[in-house]
Amino acid sequence: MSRPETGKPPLLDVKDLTVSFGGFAAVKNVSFTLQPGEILGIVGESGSGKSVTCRAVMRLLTGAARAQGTVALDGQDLLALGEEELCAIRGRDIGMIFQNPASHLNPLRRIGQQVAAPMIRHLGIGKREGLLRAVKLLEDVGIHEPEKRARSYPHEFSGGMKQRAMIAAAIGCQPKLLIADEPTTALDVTVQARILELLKELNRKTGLAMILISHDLGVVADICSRVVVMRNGEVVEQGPIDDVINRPRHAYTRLLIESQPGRKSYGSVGSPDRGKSLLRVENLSVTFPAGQGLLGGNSFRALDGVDLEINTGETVGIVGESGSGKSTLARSIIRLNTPSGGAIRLDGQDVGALAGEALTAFRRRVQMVFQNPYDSLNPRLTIAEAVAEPIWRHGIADRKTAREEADALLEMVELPGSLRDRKPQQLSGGQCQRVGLARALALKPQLLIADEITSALDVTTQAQILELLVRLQRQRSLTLLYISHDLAVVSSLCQRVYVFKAGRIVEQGVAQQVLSTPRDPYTQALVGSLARLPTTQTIPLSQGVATHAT
Amino acid sequence: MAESPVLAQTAPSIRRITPTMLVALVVLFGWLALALAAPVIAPCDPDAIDIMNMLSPPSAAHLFGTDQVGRDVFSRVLFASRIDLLLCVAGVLPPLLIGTTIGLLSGYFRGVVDNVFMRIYDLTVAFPFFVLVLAIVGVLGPGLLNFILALTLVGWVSYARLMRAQVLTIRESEYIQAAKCLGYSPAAILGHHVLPNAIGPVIAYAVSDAVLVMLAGASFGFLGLGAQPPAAEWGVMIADGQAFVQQAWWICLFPGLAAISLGLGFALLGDGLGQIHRRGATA
Amino acid sequence: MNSLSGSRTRAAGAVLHGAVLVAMGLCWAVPAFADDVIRVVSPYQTTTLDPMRSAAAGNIETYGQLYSRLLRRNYETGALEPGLAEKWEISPDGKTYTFHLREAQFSDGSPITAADVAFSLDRIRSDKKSAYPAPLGSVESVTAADAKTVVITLKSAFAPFLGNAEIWNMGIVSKADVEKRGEEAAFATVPVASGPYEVKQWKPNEKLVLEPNPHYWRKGYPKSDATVELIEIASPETRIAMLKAGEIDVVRAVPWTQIDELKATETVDMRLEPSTTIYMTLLNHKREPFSNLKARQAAGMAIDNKAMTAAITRGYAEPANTTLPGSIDFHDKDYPGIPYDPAKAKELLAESGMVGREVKILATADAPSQQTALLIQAQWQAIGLKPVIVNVDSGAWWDATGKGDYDAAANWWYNETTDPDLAVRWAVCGSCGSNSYSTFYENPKVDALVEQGTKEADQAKRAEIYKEIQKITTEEVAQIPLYYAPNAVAYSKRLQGLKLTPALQWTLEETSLGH
Amino acid sequence: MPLLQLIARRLLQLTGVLAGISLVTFLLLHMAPGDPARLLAGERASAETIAAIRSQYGLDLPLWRQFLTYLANLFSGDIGLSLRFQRPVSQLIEQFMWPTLFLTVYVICLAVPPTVALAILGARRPGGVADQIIRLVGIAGLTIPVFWLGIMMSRLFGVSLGWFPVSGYGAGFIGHLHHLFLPAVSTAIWLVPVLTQSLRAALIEKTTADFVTAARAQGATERQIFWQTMLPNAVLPTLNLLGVMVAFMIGGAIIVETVYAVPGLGTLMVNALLGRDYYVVQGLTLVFAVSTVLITLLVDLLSAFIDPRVRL
Repeated sequence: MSRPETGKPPLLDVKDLTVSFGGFAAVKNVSFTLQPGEILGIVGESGSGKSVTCRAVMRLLTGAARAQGTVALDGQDLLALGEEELCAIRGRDIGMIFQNPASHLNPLRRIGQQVAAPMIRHLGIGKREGLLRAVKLLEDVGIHEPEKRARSYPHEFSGGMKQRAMIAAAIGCQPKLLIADEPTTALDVTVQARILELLKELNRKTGLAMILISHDLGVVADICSRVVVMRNGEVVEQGPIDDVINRPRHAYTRLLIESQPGRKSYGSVGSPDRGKSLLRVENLSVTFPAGQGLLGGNSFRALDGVDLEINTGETVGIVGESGSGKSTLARSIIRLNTPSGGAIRLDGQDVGALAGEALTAFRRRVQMVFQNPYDSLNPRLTIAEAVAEPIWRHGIADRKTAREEADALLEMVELPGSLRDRKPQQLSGGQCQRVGLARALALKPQLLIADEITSALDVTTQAQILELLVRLQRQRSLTLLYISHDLAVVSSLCQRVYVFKAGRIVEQGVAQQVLSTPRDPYTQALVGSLARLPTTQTIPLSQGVATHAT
Repeated sequence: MAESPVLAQTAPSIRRITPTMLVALVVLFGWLALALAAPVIAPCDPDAIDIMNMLSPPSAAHLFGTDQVGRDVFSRVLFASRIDLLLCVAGVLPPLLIGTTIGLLSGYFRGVVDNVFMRIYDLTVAFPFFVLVLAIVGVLGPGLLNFILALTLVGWVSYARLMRAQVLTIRESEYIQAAKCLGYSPAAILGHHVLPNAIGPVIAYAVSDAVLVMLAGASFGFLGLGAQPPAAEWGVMIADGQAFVQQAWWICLFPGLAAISLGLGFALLGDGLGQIHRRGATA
Repeated sequence: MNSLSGSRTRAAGAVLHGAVLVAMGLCWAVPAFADDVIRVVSPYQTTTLDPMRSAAAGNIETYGQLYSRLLRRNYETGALEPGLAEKWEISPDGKTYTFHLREAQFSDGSPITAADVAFSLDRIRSDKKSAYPAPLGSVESVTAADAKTVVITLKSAFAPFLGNAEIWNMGIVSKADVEKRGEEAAFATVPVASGPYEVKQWKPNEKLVLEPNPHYWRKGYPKSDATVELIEIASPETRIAMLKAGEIDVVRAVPWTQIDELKATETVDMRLEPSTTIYMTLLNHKREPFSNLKARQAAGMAIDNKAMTAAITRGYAEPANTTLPGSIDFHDKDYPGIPYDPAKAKELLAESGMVGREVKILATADAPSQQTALLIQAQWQAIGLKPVIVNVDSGAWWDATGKGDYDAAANWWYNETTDPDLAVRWAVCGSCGSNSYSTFYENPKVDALVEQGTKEADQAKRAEIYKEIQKITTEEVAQIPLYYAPNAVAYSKRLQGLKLTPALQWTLEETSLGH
Repeated sequence: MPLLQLIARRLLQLTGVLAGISLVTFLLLHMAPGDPARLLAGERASAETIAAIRSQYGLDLPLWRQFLTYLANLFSGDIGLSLRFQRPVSQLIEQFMWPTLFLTVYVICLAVPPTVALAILGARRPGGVADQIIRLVGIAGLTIPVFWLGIMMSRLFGVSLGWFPVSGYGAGFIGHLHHLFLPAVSTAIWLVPVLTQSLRAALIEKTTADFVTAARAQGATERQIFWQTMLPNAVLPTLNLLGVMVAFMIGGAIIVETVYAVPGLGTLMVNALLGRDYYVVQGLTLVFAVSTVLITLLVDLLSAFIDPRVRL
């Protein structure tokens, strides 16, 4: 990390930037500077205004947005520029990459063209020349057989490759500044690590200054020299990374830090005396037909001979990146997809064979909470209705009492009664997940499957949900199957963990061990790519900050 | 992360009735009122023939003039609104119900049902609409009822298709999986979770489809296969008037305008509903 | 956002696009009349070129142009004149006709011989597929005495035979050709013609293009060497519009309501020409209510056909007083006809016990048919019947009437000749194969009279016979006569000598183009 | 390969569809009242005559045998002989095909430019005055009965003003343009709104697309963004719609062609139906079906050409 030598005029100087949409101010008096060659991190949770800030710098906000203050690039106020000058600067002096590379690439044009476009536009070079350079760039950002890849379309690229392509397009004109808006959020951890590595290297080689926007303090700490912490559109704290992390001045910063997965272990009752086996998965295989058409016979194996066991009362974690088959396992357990081989046994009886009464009984014993907070709730039902429905449908109580029980459940997941008649889209993501939990617990299940339930949430919210989960598990002596891509979370929550890769279990064992001394190379890669805070002295749990459920 | 609050802020509220929708409702209820009040308002018996003054131009006595057998065009336009309104409803409801059901089932259960349905779909789509209706009406003989029957035989497909598309996306959503996981019965899931979330665009389409139905009705009336004389129906009036349009433009003009205005009512309403739905989708 | 500023030019382009077309329209608005083409438009289709095959209106128009008959009618006087037969003798007993053919050739240059005549007439008489054998019903045999002499023997003396030998389906076709190409092929596209014109091109459903037949026996005819297009256009208003726009020369069956306007148009010569056409309402005698005489009479008296005539035809037609066409020989001008008397009608209906009966009125889509149906419906409602109009296309119309699955149907018919024989056989004869025009009216006395009239040679006596027939059938309301309509034809003024004969034949060969 | 696969799939589907359609049409036609023989021979023909004609054309055979023979001929590529005119149906169709095709192309040419212009105009400022007007006018255009418009226009332009011929097909290219102007316009008036609606919606949706933001961030001018990024991404749904509409137009030519007496497939269909010319109707239905399938195929190919993601 190249420390900026002081006295040098800042490359970017943002003063009292305020962005408002109609009456609502999304960003309030934000000021910060960026020295040449420096990597500045902006951390904050959704709604903190970090994205709006950097979009304001690029003047990318919709017509409705009003931006005041000054944003000076090399002393030139961007906010004062006319359309033409702006176009001359965008992509030329400032490059930008985005959270979701998939949607930010034009699906209809070849990667090569898209990488070449800015250069052709700004450097006045010909198409052929542009393509040649594009190939070179693609190579630089670590894409194999660049000539071939330059000719393919975005949908033929993996997420990581897309992001690399975006970066290539952004750095084509050797900009002075690269703004990276959540560049790794949509990517798997291993890929994330490599992308971050790439950015670092770019910075080291070309001295390219960067602003890295992220919700993940870990990521920021990993590559930034300085960090700006934002919340509700305001800067709460900024300074050199070490100071901020080790000597946070603002309570919110502390909260952020301690919410980092893996920072604190949820002291999950690691009852060493193993309870009796509850659920056993034997040599389970699931295949999906891939590619339709006349001769579309080939099929793809989502799960390939998986064996695992869950004992009553314990918390088992399943880790794996997207496509590793971990969700398929969950869905198979609750019979959403039918295995092509092997069996799932609950208390020894084959789940696949259940029907009628037995099936209903099974439904009551095994429940699941889903990944997407909004999508997992019927948008037309109030949350109270949603939670009450399973109760009366299973004839446990009539509709009226069901409603009362629902209220109790909502209470239990710490949702204020004032929300009970709201519909999902009127709630925050965290609140929706709480509803999801309440609904799943309505049938008083034994085994609860949690599939990536926090992956769409902010870290602080995630921390709260995890706390809640642990508490509920204690209260209701739940057996928990926790599925996540985040090894840190899993290891801090679970006693045992299975690591999935491409439909197979590559490693299993006691969580702490797997995390500390991974045996399988893939696991090692996972662990290695964990963007973790420099573990210094643990910070005392701070009270009084954001106690309300978000 | 989940969408930025900025969007949430700027996104328009879901339930908002646009001014155009208001106009639409006014027009529709206006026509409904006219249709119901026709016997009261209409100056003459719509079927009363007056050989002595046929094709007489608009006048105080006959606001819209008289037609080829001396009937009062104004009164007929009024009474026709009854048939045409009825036509719109009766022409839309059956295909809506049938199509929605089929689309719902085949979209949710897929498998054989779906395949069969898709084949029928291919067939009906490749069939030229007018020819099919023409042929069917030819077999069953002319008349509104048969026309509606024919229309249903053809029309359900588009509803089924639309519904199916909706269901295909919804069935993948997590709240449906949750419902399955919670052990709800298929009936419960379909009725309580899928249908309410899928029906929106279908309704919007149905309303705008009413326009097409009316036009089709008129067109077939025009080909002499719609409403039977002496019953007044706008399309038929236009068709019969066509022979005399050279001397008596009023016979064709006014029914046409009436049809357009009613059509506008439905179209605007459908447009509004569609917007609301789209907003709902984006918000 | 100005990202869409490119649109202006595009929009402009679109407008321009339209403008150009409009301009083009303008400069092309007046179709050139330079080309020598006579365009005759008819609502009826030419469906076959074989004179034996069809009696449909469209074909009747066509046959006359393609095929000559033994005799022809003088277009002015309407008198019979030598056709392919330059002279003929009739045996004293009136049973044997000997025709002497003139030197004439088919369009392919081959001579027209007695064999061809015999062949043609025999097909019409005895071929199962012959559409209208009735005119030759009285013929015993047709023989070719020699190359140029044809001898026709009748079963019995038959007064109107010569007239029948002239009508539209009696055209002479080439035996050799039919035998060479086969019946279907011979008439499928370009048949061998014996008439003033031959086929240049036939686009079924669209038009038939004719050109003068160089071998036509009437030298100097057709007067004009212009090609002729017989164009089919179903909708009357389109026909009129085209005539006004000068796109066509002749329109037949002009809607009554448009006659005044066309008379006022100076490029157009609007004529009302004599016809043997009668508009009437068929009643189905096969089933109640109209199997009942009183009910029929009631239905007849309920209808004010004077007012209807005035209303529908704008007074251009005259009310019908008997079941036979008004311009036909022996038509009884003095017969009072069916009186308009609603009160009496009510009584009769009450007596018949058919009050409140449902009556199925067939109507086709065309305006007059609709109009008539509506008016009849109203008037019958007034006397206590329950008339229902059923719209059908002609296919279904024939189906229903043929099967007798109807109660009433308004329609018209015409008679090929001015002699009443064919007319009565067609309209009121139960034993002549026509089911009295599908009314299933049958009265042995009438049938007997029909045969009698055929054999009777004395004009005065015949007159009596046919008066009697008219009296009986009208009293018994075999059908309800409505009105006698002239042929309303509109001609472009640039034509001379063209008209539509009562037998619905265009006098194209007499036509010349003036400017 | 996918291309061939697609075509193979479509052909397979097509044969099924055709078989089904032929059967349905066949049954419907023969169930409908009316006798081709009668219509052929005319009113004066006697029952015997009719019977004779029926037997000659095999109309007296049991239905299933008639259908089998029909199918047999069909598979040998012969779509039959017109009962009415004793000509190959294919010949009749060939004769009447051109006006309809010409009309269709004409309509497209008349409809597409204004569609693009209007959609752009509307999408420029969604909810703006221009947009509102375009939307309302569009909706109005949707609700005008084509035949009514036809009658009114032919009376106004054809008769009162005498600008355009009110019917027919005309001679030569210019002649066609001139004769088919009114029919084309009255159809386009109804087509433009439909297309505009969809294109406009798509354009508006794309204005907020991520890749548009990205392009902006790379310094593309708004004009470049529109023509190179937004329009190509927005055009697909409209293209599909156009396909559907064109197919519908070819099938629905009946009304317009009747009003304007255009000697096209629609007219042929009406006449054939009225004349109970069974095999002509059969043939036409097949033609319509085939054209529908071909059009969708064409559209799919086009979409695949524009959008690499479209799987054939």
